[in-house]
Formats: sequence, structure tokens, C-alpha cells
Amino acid sequence: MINPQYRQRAIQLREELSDDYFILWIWDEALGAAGSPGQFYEIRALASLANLQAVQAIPKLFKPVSIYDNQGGRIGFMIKKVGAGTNALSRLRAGDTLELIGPCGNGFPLTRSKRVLLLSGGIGYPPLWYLQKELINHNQIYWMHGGASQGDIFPCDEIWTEDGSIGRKGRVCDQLQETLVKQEIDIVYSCGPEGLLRAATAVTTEMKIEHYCSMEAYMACGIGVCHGCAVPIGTPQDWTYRRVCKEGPVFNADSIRWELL
Amino acid sequence: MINPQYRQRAIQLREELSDDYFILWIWDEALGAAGSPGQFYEIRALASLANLQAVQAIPKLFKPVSIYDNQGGRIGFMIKKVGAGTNALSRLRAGDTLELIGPCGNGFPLTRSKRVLLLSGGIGYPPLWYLQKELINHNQIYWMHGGASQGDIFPCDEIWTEDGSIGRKGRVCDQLQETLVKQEIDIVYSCGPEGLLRAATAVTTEMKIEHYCSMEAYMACGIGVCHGCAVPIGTPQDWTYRRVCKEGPVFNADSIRWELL
Amino acid sequence: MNDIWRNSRHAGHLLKSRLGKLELSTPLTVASGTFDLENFEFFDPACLGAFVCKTITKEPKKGNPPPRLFETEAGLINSIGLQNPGLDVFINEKLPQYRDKLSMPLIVSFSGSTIAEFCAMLESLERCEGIAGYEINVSCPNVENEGIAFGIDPDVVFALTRELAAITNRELCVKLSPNVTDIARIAQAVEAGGASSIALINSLWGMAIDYRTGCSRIKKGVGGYTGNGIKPVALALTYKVSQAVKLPILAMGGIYDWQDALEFIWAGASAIAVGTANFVNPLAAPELIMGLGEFLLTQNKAVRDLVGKVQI
Amino acid sequence: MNDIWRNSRHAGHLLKSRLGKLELSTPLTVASGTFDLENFEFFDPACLGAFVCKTITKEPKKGNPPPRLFETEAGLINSIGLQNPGLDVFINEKLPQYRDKLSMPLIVSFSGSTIAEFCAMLESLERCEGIAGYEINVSCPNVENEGIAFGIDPDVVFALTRELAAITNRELCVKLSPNVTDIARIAQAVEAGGASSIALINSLWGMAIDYRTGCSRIKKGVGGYTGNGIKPVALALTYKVSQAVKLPILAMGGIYDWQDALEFIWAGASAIAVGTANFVNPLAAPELIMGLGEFLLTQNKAVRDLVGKVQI
Ligand SMILES: Cc1cc2nc3c(=O)[nH]c(=O)nc-3n(C[C@H](O)[C@H](O)[C@H](O)COP(=O)(O)OP(=O)(O)OC[C@H]3O[C@@H](n4cnc5c(N)ncnc54)[C@H](O)[C@@H]3O)c2cc1C
Ligand SMILES: Cc1cc2nc3c(=O)[nH]c(=O)nc-3n(C[C@H](O)[C@H](O)[C@H](O)COP(=O)(O)OP(=O)(O)OC[C@H]3O[C@@H](n4cnc5c(N)ncnc54)[C@H](O)[C@@H]3O)c2cc1C
Ligand SMILES: Cc1cc2nc3c(=O)[nH]c(=O)nc-3n(C[C@H](O)[C@H](O)[C@H](O)COP(=O)(O)O)c2cc1C
Ligand SMILES: Cc1cc2nc3c(=O)[nH]c(=O)nc-3n(C[C@H](O)[C@H](O)[C@H](O)COP(=O)(O)O)c2cc1C
Ligand code: FES
Ligand code: FES
Repeated sequence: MINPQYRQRAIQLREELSDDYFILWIWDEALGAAGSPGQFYEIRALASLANLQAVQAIPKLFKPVSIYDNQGGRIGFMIKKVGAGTNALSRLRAGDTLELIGPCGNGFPLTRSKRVLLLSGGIGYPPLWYLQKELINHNQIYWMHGGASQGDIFPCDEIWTEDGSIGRKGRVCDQLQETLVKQEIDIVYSCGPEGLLRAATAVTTEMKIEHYCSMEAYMACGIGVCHGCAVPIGTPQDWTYRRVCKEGPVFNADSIRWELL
Repeated sequence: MINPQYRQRAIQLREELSDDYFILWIWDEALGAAGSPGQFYEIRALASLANLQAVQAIPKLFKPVSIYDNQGGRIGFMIKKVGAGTNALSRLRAGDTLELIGPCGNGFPLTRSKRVLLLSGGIGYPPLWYLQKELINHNQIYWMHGGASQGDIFPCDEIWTEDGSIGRKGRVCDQLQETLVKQEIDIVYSCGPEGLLRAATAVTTEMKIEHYCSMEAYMACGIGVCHGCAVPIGTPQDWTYRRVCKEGPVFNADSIRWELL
Repeated sequence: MNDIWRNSRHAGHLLKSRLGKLELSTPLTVASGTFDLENFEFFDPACLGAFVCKTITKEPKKGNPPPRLFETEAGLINSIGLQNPGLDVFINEKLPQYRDKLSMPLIVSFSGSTIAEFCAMLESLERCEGIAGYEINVSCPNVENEGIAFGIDPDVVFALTRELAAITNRELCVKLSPNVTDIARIAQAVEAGGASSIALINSLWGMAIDYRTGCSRIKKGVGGYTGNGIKPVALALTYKVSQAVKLPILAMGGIYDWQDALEFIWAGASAIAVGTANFVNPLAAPELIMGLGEFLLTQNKAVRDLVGKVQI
Repeated sequence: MNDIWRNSRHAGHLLKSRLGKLELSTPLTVASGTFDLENFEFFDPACLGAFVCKTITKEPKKGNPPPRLFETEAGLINSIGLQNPGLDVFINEKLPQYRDKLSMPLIVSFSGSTIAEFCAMLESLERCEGIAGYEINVSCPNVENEGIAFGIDPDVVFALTRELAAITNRELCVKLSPNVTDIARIAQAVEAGGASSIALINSLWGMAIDYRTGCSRIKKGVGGYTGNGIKPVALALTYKVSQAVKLPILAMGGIYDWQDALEFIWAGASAIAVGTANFVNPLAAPELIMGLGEFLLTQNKAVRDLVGKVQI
């Protein structure tokens, strides 16, 4: 695994997905060889930085964004606008410059000859896209994805929306137990809002199904230095704070001390 | 005199003078009636404010800029880029929006049937342009203007540059005494860097010639509220801090306590 | 523009608040020294629940030598030095203007150099009509105590507050300095002394230097730092004080918009003030009240429902 | 990018500085807790005159519950809670790595909960090779004194410093908290106690609240505020301390670039550190040294010619 490095890369293409979602593509063969599913980059719009002086702005933090796709160096970041940092990214166009620190984090443990459930909510989708491409030839995959509404939905096997605008109405793990049984799932990979991961873990723990969660956390450094991105990991008796950016973002679901979050 | 008010006006025209100097023109009949020579506006580029959210910048102070010209409502601001605020102004184009607070300050006392010397250095030029248009039909005017180099020079009767690139080489008040005598000057109006105004005052006080200086100061409110723009005014025995934005920017040169500045 | 805030008039009942003895039509007021009648050229005064004037002292004060101001990346450094015309001129010239023009309660900010001087000033002001309350500025040197500011010593603050509280029935608000080790203890001294509210924060120590020449940007060297950059500090101190005392709090320090105002209300402020914001946005006050009113309407909550309800 | 700073190598002699007993090849170091070996992937370490590690405590510390971070308009609020693996793991695992990889003096930051614990830690560290000096973090609760931070009481600071100074001949730097009424008095206690330098400032109190929900942005409520927004405060305190003591100062607090660094040098700092800047600009350190070197070359001045030469 290579250590996170700092780079600036031109945006090769910007792909519009919906009002809130878009993909930024960059091209870098070396980076293509470096990342694996579940890893992420800390990224920032250089454009905003270049303008800083003009508007007398103070430079801001990078934002963690998963590797959504990696076609041998054609690397995509699928991003949802939620606040100031992602909004700045959303103003980037082809030719603009992206600042990157990465690849960061551990990534998903890969598996073979299993029946795999991918479980994503909202902006938890991107890392699982890269993951399924890695798993697809060696496993059977069933992907359930949920979101608030139609605009949060992307290709998968089973769709859930909270408002029922597309797919089934409800939360994506409302019938998780039934699905795990019906699809004879051996292993679950999940990414999404904390509530989803927590609820899913309750089910998989109960059913003793292997389950890896990709966790979110507010980050400053992204490289394991500041200890800002802590989540409690271990057993109820013996746990400690681990760094989402270094020991994570992927943790064994059973090891996450949800009761402390 | 009307009280300073807050307005937003479109830039009608932007006139390029040199690398560092430009003029922003706005159009407002009511404002045309309001201002008089020596008064100024606190101005700011609204464009930069609109972008604040995008770049997460913190809003910044307005900057004091003299009325350079006023053709019955066609109001011009002649501006030199020196720092962040004036640089933001320099990025404005026709159609962009200017924020204005004003007209601010007292303005020059006008005079009739006199031999008038206008004395300006660098960006002290603009208020004297508006002033000379007011005085020209009733007085005899001699205008001396100085700057660091050719780029700082604008139309006048006698040019001085520190590097000698145009006009006479030296500081504009190097031979002030001779000029005052030769031109039989009754009254002096000056605007420019503190050093110039101070040196000129030494001469006019000595020669007992009436002299009005337009002073500069760092400003926060521009309307007399914060007391940030103080200059010491009075006699050596009895002086007090006056506000450049309210009792000024024009003061009787003799009343300015230069020894305290 | 002028009546931008009117849109939120229908949130009027939600915006009502109370600071000690004062009923406020809105929780918004202005920070001493940053706002005066001139600002009412910019907007309709009715967005303010109260008006706080610049601090006055017994004798006129010349103030500090210029330059007195410098804008930093995130705020403003000032060293005005309490320039003011003194108590007599205030009473004879300023106060009649305020009585004439103000449609909301007037809070007079004042400061002294001894406890006796504070008391004498208060007695003079008590004889005047048109004053709803006082903001006691204790960030000033105490000549009886080596020139150390009144506001940093809980015992001095207690003694001062008790004497003043004995003189007046009007709203008595003591304004704290943030440049202390334990602001909660000072606040407790204010409460024990019998004040009816607490204002905070006054400016932080701040400095800026011209990197090229090494010249201090303001003549005094160290000045007062205010504006957006001090907001996290002001919020932390508001929270600490709200945990330590029951007195209502008038909070300020980097409040630029309604979102900022809400942070302080959640943290424990019954009223808030805009200071430096008045310089960077002439419409800061009406825009704040409009935004706050809209938020309260959407949530169907009143200001008083939110005060101090922060979740930790 | 990686060797951006090399351009300023020819300014090498001008960049030299000294912090107490340490010769520094450049005046630049890093703020404890914001920088580690991982950062050397981003640039050539030679731009640093010294390396300060994250504060360690005797026992491992879990740290505070998340969320621990929030970015404000002008800086960062954190509540890491000194998470660290404890002294033994530091000595056995971290220190060998530092010895291996660092090309500049290592300053070990540590903290204790009693004076005896501080001393015991120092004694253990004294037995280790590869340590050039210590940064004493006194912004931590003193269990012998109602949990009140060591750093706010001049007598405690004096006693602590004196005991530590008796144990070591290495560089002894005490790092001050800004959350005190009179930082100059604390600095004088450090000097009287026999330290060889002073570091300042640690983080200010800070807080942020989600205006919609009223939830504190960090789990602890009040955290530490750092970054650009605290620069004017840090500069004022640097100046105050430089006027009060003769000890050399390692200054930090919102230093993002070489212009910022110069302000602190003028104000009295012999060395400066980048902290939060490391997060918002991975190349902050080399760019700072490059810019500083170029400035010094143009002026034909050395760092030591400028230290404390601010004009008020
Ligand atoms: C390992 C990892 C991988 C990620 N991958 C992706 C990705 O592929 N695509 C993508 O669009 N986003 C991804 N995210 C989330 C993304 O980092 C956040 O949306 C972003 O940091 C928000 O920053 P902002 O400045 O736009 O919003 P802010 O202004 O910081 O926040 C806006 C809102 O989002 C909340 N928020 C902010 N940061 C986080 C966070 N880290 N976790 C949860 N809530 C947060 C805030 O509380 C606030 O309500 C990932 C996060 C992590 C930790
Ligand atoms: C009454 C008045 C009328 C003015 N009229 C004009 C005008 O017509 N055209 C014009 O271009 N400028 C005029 N100025 C000057 C103008 O206000 C300043 O150039 C401007 O405020 C600089 O702001 P900045 O943010 O661009 O630069 P800053 O970053 O604030 O400063 C850049 C440099 O200029 C110096 N500086 C900043 N403000 C001032 C000031 N007010 N006086 C002196 N030095 C300063 C700083 O010390 C620094 O060295 C006037 C000033 C006053 C007080
Ligand atoms: C120019 C200026 C003048 C001030 N004058 C006073 C004053 O006279 N009395 C006082 O108590 N506070 C004074 N203050 C402090 C403010 O009232 C307020 O406490 C401080 O600015 C913090 O609020 P802000 O960040 O919103 O500006 C002044 C502040 C500024 C910027
Ligand atoms: C995430 C983070 C962790 C920190 N950890 C420590 C620490 O362990 N020990 C310490 O003395 N200071 C610590 N600090 C304070 C910094 O060393 C520094 O004093 C402060 O951040 C001010 O500098 P800055 O504004 O450049 O960041 C920490 C600061 C941050 C932001
Ligand atoms: S973000 Fe700094 S350690 Fe994870
Ligand atoms: S700038 Fe505020 S009084 Fe002049």
C-alpha cells in the first residue's frame, strides 16, 4: 500500500448525474495502480484556492471522497453537494484543477466465492461501485440502495426510497433480515449514514453474518496525524478510538462500538 | 448636506487609465445632486460579496474613495489598486454592482476670484479634478501633480516624478515656496500622501497662505460612528481628535497637528 | 432595502425577548461603539429591541493616537481608546437626541476609573429621563488598583456591581471582558452583586504587524480584536457563563447574520448584538431579524423557547 | 512541488535561528498534534528547523468522544483530548522511528497530571537517546489542584518548571495557554523557574453550534480554537510575553504563510510553528520557508536581525 501523497490534477471530465450529484474524472496511471476499493482521497477545488487572494478568503479543509471508479488510471469521484466544501467542488469544470491527498485509508477486505450483499444509503453508493467491479467476477452480488427520494437513487438490484418516489417505500434495511435469508448472503459490505450502518449491524450481528462498514467522520488531516476522525473500535470491555482515515474507513461491523457513538 | 446612505448601483462604464489606475462610472441623478468636491463614498465590490458564500469568505470593510467627477449624476470614481479592497474593485466590469455608502465627509470650502494652487500626489488627484471643475469659472487655477513615476501622472499644469520619467524630477513640493510666489497664490487645496501634505503645510503656514488639506485615514464605518479615522485637530495647546469621515476629510492645514501624527 | 425586515413582522410575537427588567420587541441590539443614529439612515430602526450607545466616561476622553483600525483576515483590530465627549455633554447634547429619535429602549454604556466615579456617574444618569438601563463597561483601568482593569477581579466586580445596584432600579447589565482566566467566576460576582443581566464579550486582545516594515498596524500596538474571527470564543464564553449563572445574557462577538445569532441563543443568550458586522454590512441588523423571524416561523418556536437549549 | 523550498537554500545562513540551547537551521517547526512523519510524504523535511511531536502522557489516553472537529469560518475547533498511546509505547515504538527518520532536532511534548508525574516522565525520557528538548504542555488539568489547568497559576508553573529544569540539560520549553488573564506573569514564572524557552499559544476556548438543531458541533461542547482566526490574539500575546521576559519564544497560532511568520518574528519570536495550516495546505511548511528566505535575501537581513524589532 502506498502512503498518501499530495498532488494536483486537472479535471478531465465532469459528469452531471442530477441536481445534487456529479462525477469528477481525473487521469493518472500511477494513481490508478495505487488505490483499492474503500479507499478515499482528501480533495479540494484548487480554483477556490486560487481565488482566495482575490476575495480575501481563508483556505479551507480538504474533504474526504471515496474512489468511485478506477479504470486503470481514469479515476472518478462521485460527489453529492451537501455543504460549502462539496459546493466548491461542484463548481469545478473540465480543465480546472483538483488538489488530492491520497490514497487514504484501508479499503475493503476482498472476498471470493461468496454471496455478497452491498448495502448503501445516499452518498454511501460510490465506494461500493468500485468494490462491486472488483468482486463481480468472483462472487454473486446483490446490491440494495436507498435514499430520501428518486434523486438519490443509482443503478442497483433493489431500490428503496423514503418517500416512495421510486422502488420500495421505506428505509433500505427495513427488511434486511428477510433479504439476508432469501439471498443466502455470506458477507455484507455497507456504506451510508450512521443510522443505516447501525441498524444493519444489529441484524448482521444477530445473524452472525460477516459485515464490513465504511464509516464517515469529520476530518482535518486525512493521514492519521490529528486523531480528529475517531470512532470507538473493539469489544465492549476493551475498545479504543481508531482513526477513520488510517485504520478505517472500513471496520468490521461487530467491532464498532455503536453504543458509544 | 444629505446624510450618507446605503445604495447599490450598477457600474455603467469602466475606464482603463493604466495598469494601476481605472475609473468606475455609475449613473444616479439623485446622487449627482448630493455630492460636492472633496466628499467621498465608502464603496465595495458587490460581486465579491455575492461570491462570499461560494468561497466561504468573510465580508470585508468598504473603502473610502473620493468623488472624481460628477456630471449631473454621472459619477466617477478614479481608483488606484494598492491592496485587497481596491483590487476587488479593480475586477469590476460594466454591469457589475457597486455598494456605496455616502456621500461622506465635508468637502472643500469653495472660493471665488482667487489665485488657486491645486497640489496633489499620487491618488490625491481625483478629488481635485472634481474641485477644479467647480472652481474653474471663478478663479485662476494652477495645478501641480506629482507621483513616483510616469504611470502616476494625470493632466495638470506642472508635473513632478520622483524618477524623472516625465516632468520635473523630484517631489512635487520641492519648490513649492517659489511657485507660491511666482504664481501669486492666494489659496492652496492639497491631497495626497501625508508627507506631501505635511511639507506643503510647513511652507503655507510660514507664508501665511490659506490651505486646505484632504486627509486620509483607515476607516471602518465612514459615517462618524466608530471614531476609527481620527486626526488631531486644533491648536498646539487645545486640540482634539476629529473624524476624517465626518468633520473631514478636508481640514484647514494649520489646524492639523502634524507633530502628533 | 430600507424595510427589508418588515417581511418578518408577522414573526413579531416569536421574536419577543426579555433582558432582565426590559421587554424587548426583538432580541437584537447593537454593540457599544459600533452604531449610532447615523446608521438609521440605512434601515428601519424597529428591527432593534434596544439601543446601546458608545461608552461614556465622566470627563471627555481624547482617545488613542491614530492609526486606530486595522482589518485582519477574519476581523478588526481597533484602539479607539473610548474617545467620547464626557458625561455632561452626553447628558446635555446626546441624550436629548436619543430621546427624540429612538423608538426602542436606550441602554447607556458607561465606565469609570474608580468605584466612586462609577457611582457618581450613575447618580447623574438616574436624574435623566429616557434611559431604560445601563451597560457597565468594566474593561477599563482601575486607578485604585494599579490601573488593572476592573473586569478581571471578581471581588472588585462584586463590590462595583453591589454599589451600582443599590442606586438604580433600571436595567443593570455588566459587560464582561473575555481576557480573563475564568469568566464564569466574574459572572457569578456580577450576579451576587445584584445586576439584572450580563453582556459579553468585549474585544479580545489583538495585534497586527506590517510584515514588510515591522510597524504595528495600529499605533497602540496591542488593540481590541472583534468580528467573525472571535465568534467561536464568544460562543464558548457565552455557554460557560450561561452554565454558571441564572442572569439573562446579552451576547455578542462576531455575530454577522441570523445563523450566528441562533448559535448564541442556543448557547444561552436572551439577546444578541451586532458590532463589527455593522461595518461590513450596513443592513446586518434588519437582515438578521428577517432571517431569524423566518426561521422561528418555520420552526414555530419563539426565541425564549431556544435560549440555552444547546445539546452537548 | 516536493522541493519547492530548495529555491531558498541560498538563504540558508539568513534563516538560521536559535531557540534556547538549540541551533535551528530554519526558524520553522510544527505545532504539537498537527504534524507527524506522514507529512514528510508531502515535502522535503529539511525546511524544518525542529520537529515537535504530539503531546504524550504517562498512561495511554483514549481521547474525547467524536465528533472531535469542526471547521469554522476562520479556523478549526478540536477536542482530541490528548489521545496518545502513553509514554512506554512512545519510547519503545515511536521514538525509534523518529530517531530513524528525523534529520532535525526532536522536541518531545509531554504532559502530566501532577508535578511528580511530569518529573517521572522527564526522567524516563532523559534516559533515551535522540531527544533534543522538551515542550511542556501545561494546558492540562492538575489533579492536585481541583483539576484546574497547571498553566493558569504562576506559582504552580514556577514550581513545575523549577523541578523539571533540575532534571534536564536539554532544551526545556514551556508551552503556555492563552486562556489566562495575564500571560506575561505566567511567562515570568517560567523564566524564573529556569526553562530555556517559551512556546505559545495553545488553543483558545472555542465552540460552534448547528444553528438548525442546537447541537454542539463537537461532542465535548467547548473545544480548542486554532487557525487563522486566532492569529491577532497569538500575535498580541507573543508581543506581551516578549516584553516581559528574555527567554526566546517559539510562537504559533494561525501562522499560514511567510507573511504571518514575519509578523511573529517582528513581535518577538525566535522560532515559529505551523499547526492548523498543515491541514489546509500540505505544503505550508516548505512554502513558508521559501517565502521567508526570499524576503530575507531581498532585505539582506537574517531572522535574528528582525526578532522583536516591531515598531510601535
Ligand atoms: C471516508 C469517507 C468517504 C466519503 N466518500 C464520499 C463520496 O464518495 N462522495 C461524497 O459526496 N461524499 C463522501 N463523503 C462525505 C463527504 O466527505 C462530506 O459530504 C463532506 O465532507 C461534506 O463537506 P461540506 O463542506 O460540503 O459540508 P459541511 O458544511 O461540512 O457539512 C454539511 C452537512 O454535512 C454534514 N457532514 C459534514 N461532513 C460530514 C461527514 N464527513 N460525515 C457526515 N456528515 C458530514 C454536516 O454536519 C452538515 O450537516 C465521504 C466521507 C468519508 C469520511
Ligand atoms: C477620504 C478618502 C478619499 C480617498 N479617495 C481615493 C480615491 O479617490 N481613489 C483611490 O484610489 N483611493 C482613495 N483613497 C485611498 C483608498 O481608500 C485606499 O487606497 C484604500 O482604502 C486601500 O484599501 P486596500 O484594501 O486596497 O488596501 P490595504 O490592503 O488596506 O492597504 C494597502 C496599502 O495601502 C495602505 N493604506 C490602506 N488604507 C489606507 C488609507 N486610507 N490611507 C493611506 N494608506 C492606506 C496600507 O497601509 C497598505 O500599505 C481615499 C482615502 C480616503 C480616506
Ligand atoms: C470600533 C469599536 C469600538 C468599540 N467601542 C466600545 C465601547 O465604547 N464600549 C464597549 O463596551 N465596547 C466597545 N466595543 C466592543 C463592542 O461593543 C463589542 O463588544 C465587540 O466589538 C465584540 O462584538 P463584535 O465582534 O460583534 O464586534 C467596540 C468595538 C469596536 C469594533
Ligand atoms: C488537531 C489538533 C491537535 C492538537 N494537539 C495538541 C497537543 O497534543 N499538544 C499541544 O500542546 N498542542 C496541541 N494542539 C495545539 C497546537 O499545537 C497549537 O498550539 C495550536 O493549534 C495553535 O496553532 P495553529 O493556530 O497554528 O494551529 C493541537 C491543535 C490541533 C488543531
Ligand atoms: S483526519 Fe486526522 S487522523 Fe484522521
Ligand atoms: S470611519 Fe468610523 S468614525 Fe470615521
